Amino acid sequence: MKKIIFGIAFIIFFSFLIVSAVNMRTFGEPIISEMDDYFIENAQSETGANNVVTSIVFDYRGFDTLGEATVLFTAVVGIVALFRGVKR
Amino acid sequence: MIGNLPYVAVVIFIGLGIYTLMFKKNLIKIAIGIVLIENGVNLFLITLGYRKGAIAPIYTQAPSGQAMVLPTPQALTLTSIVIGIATTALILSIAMMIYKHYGTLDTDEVRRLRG
Amino acid sequence: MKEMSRIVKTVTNFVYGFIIIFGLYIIAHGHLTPGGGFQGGAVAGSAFALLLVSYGSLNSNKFLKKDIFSLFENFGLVLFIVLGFSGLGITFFYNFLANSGSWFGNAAFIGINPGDMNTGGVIPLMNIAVGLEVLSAFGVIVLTMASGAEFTKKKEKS
Amino acid sequence: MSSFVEIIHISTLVMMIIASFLAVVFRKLLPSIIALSVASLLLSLEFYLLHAPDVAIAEAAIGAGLTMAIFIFAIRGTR
Repeated sequence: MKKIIFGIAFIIFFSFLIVSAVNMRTFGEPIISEMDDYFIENAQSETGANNVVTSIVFDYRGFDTLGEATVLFTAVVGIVALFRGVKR
Repeated sequence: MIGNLPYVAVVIFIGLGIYTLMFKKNLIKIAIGIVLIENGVNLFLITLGYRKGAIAPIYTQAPSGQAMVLPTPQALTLTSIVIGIATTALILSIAMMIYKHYGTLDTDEVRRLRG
Repeated sequence: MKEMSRIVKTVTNFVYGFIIIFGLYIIAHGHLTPGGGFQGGAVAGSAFALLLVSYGSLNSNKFLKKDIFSLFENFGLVLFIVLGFSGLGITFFYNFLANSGSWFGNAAFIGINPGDMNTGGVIPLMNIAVGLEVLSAFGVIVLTMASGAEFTKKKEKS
Repeated sequence: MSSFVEIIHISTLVMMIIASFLAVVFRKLLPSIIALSVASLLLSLEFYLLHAPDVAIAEAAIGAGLTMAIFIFAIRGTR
């Protein structure tokens, strides 16, 4: 009984996703791109790096990288604390 | 000719992941479903930033006079992949400790043997 | 996990140095070519996973120490935060070395160029810090899960 | 010329969908994880075709190498 209800809900959800994917905007033509054009124009003169993706990751959006490093550190601390009683 | 096929691929990835989360009972199988959903989200973010007939956003030795792909979704996807591997390692460690405590990986058995 | 056959160990001895050197190359050239701290750290971390799988978790504890990896991970995170706070005279995460003429401070050419190693300001230093942190984090994860797999499996009847 | 790139693009997407479907359907855990690794490697090729080489390097190193090693350690620990 539970499987039938879950199956009906899954089919409705999946068909909704399929319809919304077919009706999306055309592949390969982004609509809003002012911020990215600014990054592509000014990244070389402001940060001096040739790779635009690296200059975004480490300079314009440094807060995201700081949060990512903290999440990775927290996951490592969690794994080590979970296996704390294991002797080598 | 290609149409909207990448969006359909994203939807099939996410649908397979949710099917695995709903109907499978093994804990490692559920971890596989979570990895599939992560792959779908990463592909969706990269697909949103694609511009037809453009080159990669790197100035070293590039062909001149062409437009570039949007760089911001690529930077966010790079962050997302590393967070995904960290959470997957934590999920698998907790599954191993559940197996040590209860002796099984079936979710119904784990719920029944409480206490 | 027990150690694997002699063929696997010979190939591993031949190939793991090249994988680590390639990862360090990706980290060092992060601001010119595709790559950066995350990618280079992941490539070098997969070399440690290869060593651990081929030599077994008991033998590899002699030459891969968990404490040294943990020390380098803390050092990388602290170095990254210190580099972020260094530009606090203007804003947080300000690129105070770019176009200044000192370390990594040459002015870059505008437009398409063959690339100069001495540009980028604070970005190559942050690449090294994040690469050190990601490499050590993956080493700690792989070592801990390999010794935990010996702990949680059922004991064989002897 | 462009049609050749499009044929590679479409065939990569279709093989990726087949590999992820096999990763869900298989009963035993080890073949399922191998199919997941193949799907992740094809996803890396797809990222390269969409002009994102940074993400392609990261996905090839993490998704196809380290995820496989971590899942195999988990299977060895739970048998």
